[in-house]
Amino acid sequence: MMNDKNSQKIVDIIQNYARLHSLFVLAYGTGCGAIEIPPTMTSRYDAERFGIRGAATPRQADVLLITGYLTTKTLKRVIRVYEQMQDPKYVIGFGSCTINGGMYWDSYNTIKVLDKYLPVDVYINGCMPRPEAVIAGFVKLQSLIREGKAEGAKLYKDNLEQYRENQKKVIPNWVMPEYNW
Amino acid sequence: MEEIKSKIIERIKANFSDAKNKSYPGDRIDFSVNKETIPSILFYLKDEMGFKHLSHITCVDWLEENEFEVIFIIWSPLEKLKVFVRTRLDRDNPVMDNIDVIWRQAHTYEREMREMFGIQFNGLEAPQDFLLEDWEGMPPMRRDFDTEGYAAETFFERPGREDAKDVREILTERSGEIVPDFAKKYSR
Amino acid sequence: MEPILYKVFGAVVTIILAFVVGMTYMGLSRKITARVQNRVGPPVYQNFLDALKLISKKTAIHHGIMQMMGPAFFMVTSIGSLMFIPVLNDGRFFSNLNFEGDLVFLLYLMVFGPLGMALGAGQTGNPNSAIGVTRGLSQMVGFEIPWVMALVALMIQYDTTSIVGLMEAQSASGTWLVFSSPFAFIAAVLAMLGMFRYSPFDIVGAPTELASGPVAENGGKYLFTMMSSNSIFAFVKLTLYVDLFLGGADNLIELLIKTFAIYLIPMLYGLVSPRYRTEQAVRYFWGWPLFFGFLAIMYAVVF
Amino acid sequence: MEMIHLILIIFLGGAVLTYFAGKVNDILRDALFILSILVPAILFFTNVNPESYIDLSIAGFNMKWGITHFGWIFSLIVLGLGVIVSFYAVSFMKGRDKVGSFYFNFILSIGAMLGILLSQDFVSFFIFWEIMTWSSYLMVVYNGNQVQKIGIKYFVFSAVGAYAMLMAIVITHSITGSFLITDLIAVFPQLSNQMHILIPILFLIGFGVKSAMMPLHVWAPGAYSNTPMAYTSVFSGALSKMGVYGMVLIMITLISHIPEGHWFREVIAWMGAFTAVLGTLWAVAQDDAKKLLAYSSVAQLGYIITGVAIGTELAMLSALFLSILHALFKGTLFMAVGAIEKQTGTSNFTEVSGLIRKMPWTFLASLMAIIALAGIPPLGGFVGKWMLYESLINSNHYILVIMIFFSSTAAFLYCYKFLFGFFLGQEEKEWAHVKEAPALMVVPMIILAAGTFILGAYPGLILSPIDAGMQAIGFEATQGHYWEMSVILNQWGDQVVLQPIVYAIFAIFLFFFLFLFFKSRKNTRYVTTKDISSSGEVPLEHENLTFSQNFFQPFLRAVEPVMRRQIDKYYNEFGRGLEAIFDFGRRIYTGNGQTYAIYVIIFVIILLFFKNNLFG
Repeated sequence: MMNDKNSQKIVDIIQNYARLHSLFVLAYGTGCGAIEIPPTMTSRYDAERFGIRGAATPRQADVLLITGYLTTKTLKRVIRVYEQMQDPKYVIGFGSCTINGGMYWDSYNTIKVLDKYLPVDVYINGCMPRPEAVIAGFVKLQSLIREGKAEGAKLYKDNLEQYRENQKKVIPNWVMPEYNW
Repeated sequence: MEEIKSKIIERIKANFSDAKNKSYPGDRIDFSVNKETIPSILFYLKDEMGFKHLSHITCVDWLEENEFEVIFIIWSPLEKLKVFVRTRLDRDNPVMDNIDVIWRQAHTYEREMREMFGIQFNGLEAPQDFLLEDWEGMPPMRRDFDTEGYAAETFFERPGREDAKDVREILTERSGEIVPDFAKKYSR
Repeated sequence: MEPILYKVFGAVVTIILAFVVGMTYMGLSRKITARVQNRVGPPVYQNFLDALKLISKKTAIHHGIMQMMGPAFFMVTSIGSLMFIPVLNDGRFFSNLNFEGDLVFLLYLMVFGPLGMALGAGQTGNPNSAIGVTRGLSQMVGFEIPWVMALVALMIQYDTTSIVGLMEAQSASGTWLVFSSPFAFIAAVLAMLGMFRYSPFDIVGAPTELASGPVAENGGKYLFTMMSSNSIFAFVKLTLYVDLFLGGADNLIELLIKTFAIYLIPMLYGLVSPRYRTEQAVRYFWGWPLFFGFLAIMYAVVF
Repeated sequence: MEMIHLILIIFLGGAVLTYFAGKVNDILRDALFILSILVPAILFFTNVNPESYIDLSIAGFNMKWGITHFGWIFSLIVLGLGVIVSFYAVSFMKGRDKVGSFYFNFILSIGAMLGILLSQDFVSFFIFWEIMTWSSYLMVVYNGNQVQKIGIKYFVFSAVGAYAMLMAIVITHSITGSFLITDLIAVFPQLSNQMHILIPILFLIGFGVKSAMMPLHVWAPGAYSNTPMAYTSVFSGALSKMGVYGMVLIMITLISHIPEGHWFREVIAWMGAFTAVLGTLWAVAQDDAKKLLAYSSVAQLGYIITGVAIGTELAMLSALFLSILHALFKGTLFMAVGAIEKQTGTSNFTEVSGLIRKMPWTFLASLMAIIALAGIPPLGGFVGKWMLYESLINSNHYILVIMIFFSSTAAFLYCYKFLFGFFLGQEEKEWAHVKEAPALMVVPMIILAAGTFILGAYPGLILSPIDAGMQAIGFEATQGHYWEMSVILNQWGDQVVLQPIVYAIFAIFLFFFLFLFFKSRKNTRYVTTKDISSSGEVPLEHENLTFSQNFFQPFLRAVEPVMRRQIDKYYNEFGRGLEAIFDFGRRIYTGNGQTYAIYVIIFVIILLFFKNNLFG
């Protein structure tokens, strides 16, 4: 009965509804983007009306929000944080730096394309994106969840070896617990 | 102020024979010394002449002369004067004395210079990694380090910005300034 | 057999009621906070969505058996104390175990939850959790004292230690205890500020300093259990205040109105307050609340 | 031969035999040790009837031995705890030095405690009391470290107590001409007013030292933490209860004509409450488990003293119930510390952490004991605490209620510190090799912990002998008024029905535990405590993330004004003052003949002066 396909579908719809209206965000405040989060959350733009809420630790979070350029040193921590999050989990890349390197395109220590290292569900472009853009990004993520297309975590799990290869290329000293869920 | 400045210069010249002075207007005094003299002149300035405060240590890469120039900037809160003490190191073998016994905060600057320029300080006790993590190869702040090439080689590039122009090129075009050849090669 | 089934059924209904009311109040508090800050705020049912999401989230890790026992202990406290508190006045409905325990028992049962949760937090090994726990326990020592003084004042004034007895005393005299022993009410309300852990007493979870403290390592089902037991516990505390000071409630509507009125006190106080340091919080409770506690006891002895 | 003689002879002979058997064979010694406690215990509980006495006369002293119903309660503690701990001690002492003398003193102090309970006259009472003191003193200095500081402190306080008691006994004899306790009780009401105060106070000093009452408690933390843990269980669990036993005899039988609420009782009750509060605060500040438990023992004895001093039926019930409970859980905790110390080599919270997965059974026993200590339902400690509060409220001691409640709430802090410090927190590589203690050590702990659990659901099991004992010293029957098999009531008739509570609590706990355990259990795996969310960092093996330094610093900062004053300091000042006086006295003897000549002359002059003045 529980494994019935139709009932599973209904369960999925309900679960997705809950998930998309309750996004706990872990804002990994790298770069200049961290300053855009407070206005997004507070009175003027009020992201809480979409059920978006800050989470303090990766264990509780659903969305990893990467707010700017990532140096190789920070990338290691971000990967660790992402792997500590529990399924289902989503990643939002925030600002040009995460998309193509932005103004740091020729720096010796910042990565340029985030989705080679982590499965990004939604990119928000701009340098910096305004809070409106951030909220638009969240709404886009919500519609992806509703359609069941936000499957970054699954992508990561399936292509783990490839991701690992990319990650290890920029992080020579790789000391991290196994990722096996 | 000028009398005090000249007095200081005289005292330093009398005590340190290798100290060469270059005059600047304002509250700035400038000495160039040999690298062996650095600890003693700094000690002397701190203890005898009241330059209590180490403002900054910085390094300039004179690639063409194959030398590093390390500059110590110290400040006297009493006389309201600052002293630049410069020294030159051989670029192939950049070694000098550690001065963090004189000012503890020198430690941080020295670690940074060790990591970014590869200057070795004798007796500097600190973990190898400071700002970079697991860096191998040429220190990145040296001018002969090819940043763009390194980035292109190490990191992925998203297609679509090949036609983007370097901002510096546009700026030089606009201002009509002639860029020297070495700058074209290294200053990217 | 049938009375037991009947009792279990009544208990389940009470638990569901407490869960729903507690969750709604939490949602309302978020909404009111938002309106005070000139925001739209989340919908009132937001906490139900959060709970549903948390329970549907995968929990891939545990740090040991105590991490599971901690939330279970907390749930024992919430539901256990719910069983001993008369929800409605005449006791026809929801009289679960009301006559089996008294106030002193309830006091002890209510401190069990924080301790159990602290043990669960300790097992995770996160230093932030342990720091949060030490703060929480210290704060608990602070606010328990005026709270106990208020209760002792009530007990000696009416010569009973049972909640039902105090409610009967109110209905017999026809006046609420908030009027007949006002100092006890003041002391108890001041203690309640700490009990609800809103600002300025939110030093346990302090997300900016401690990464949410004791719950730092708990996501998914653990967080769900803690969240729901927290909301049940909120209902328990509110109902206890209503029973003790506001004469209980004859029907559910009255109960909701009274509990919400009480709930507004710590919430509105918290809205305009920054956060205390731990020793400031502890000393806060040993200042005016203690004074009112003494007044209450003196008042009870004299009258 | 009378059974009581036999029992005491077995204790004495067993002690000597065990000591010498150690020279022959270790296993023989261990077996003899257990037997010489187990056999008398069995004989005692099967063959000795309460309220049957034997008289004997030695060297002109009339003595009377036998057990009262009241003493029988304490014999439960002494022999029950003694037997269980003796099994533990065998395993604990394996591979240590001076095992023979440890066994000798252990048996002797158990025997002496039983002797105290058996003796119905002051001579044998005092002799057994001294044997107990001496054997425990030898245990305190057993380790050989800090003998100067701790051993002497214990010795001095015990001596002061003993002299006070001896003085009281001599006064009694000079008045009544008899050493029998019953004679004193019979004569007491006719004594003068001074004697009414003097005799109880002298006795109280004697008993207060052993039960670590407030100004006399200074010896306890050091002594408790310096003895081998196997003995400390008995030391804190049973030996300190001898003080309570004596105190009850004094408070109840001697001064039973002093009504409840008399200032004498009030003073004792307040002292008990202060003991509880300060002991708890000091326990919170400790970083060493032994010290923590020692201060906690002081605090717990404070509750008991308060209960005894209040002296209503409910208060007495609670004090005696707490005595038994304290023996159970504090015995368990000291044994657990002993096990941890044996396995890891230290008992300091700042060093050990994360033992829960290595020593799960020790953890379980400690958890149950801690819950009982904290007085949380449904375990036994709650029953005692509840009765204490109710008795205090019913007898109008409102400030005492607040103090006791403060102390027992603050007790949560050290309870948590104990569990967290040893068992929870980060699992460090340093302690990866630690194994669970041997079964012989774990099983006694579990048995005692289970005892607290059973008494939580069915306190009537132990309340009925307590009731019998209380009736023997002149209380009304309390069954039905204050307790049933699993119900406890207060004076106003408010009740706590324990059985359904226990069931309900367990049902809820099991339900949610199983829910958390089984939900997506297949996908859930264990991760080490290094796998935590620490801002994305991966802690390395050697990086110690445990939080154990300054554990309750904010709280201690809040209560700092109280903590600043230490009673220790006053005693030290007193000692220093005495030393100064003696030092001055020493200076009189200069060693110079001329000075002595001057002394003689001065003395003669003074004599002349006096003679002229007085007789002139």
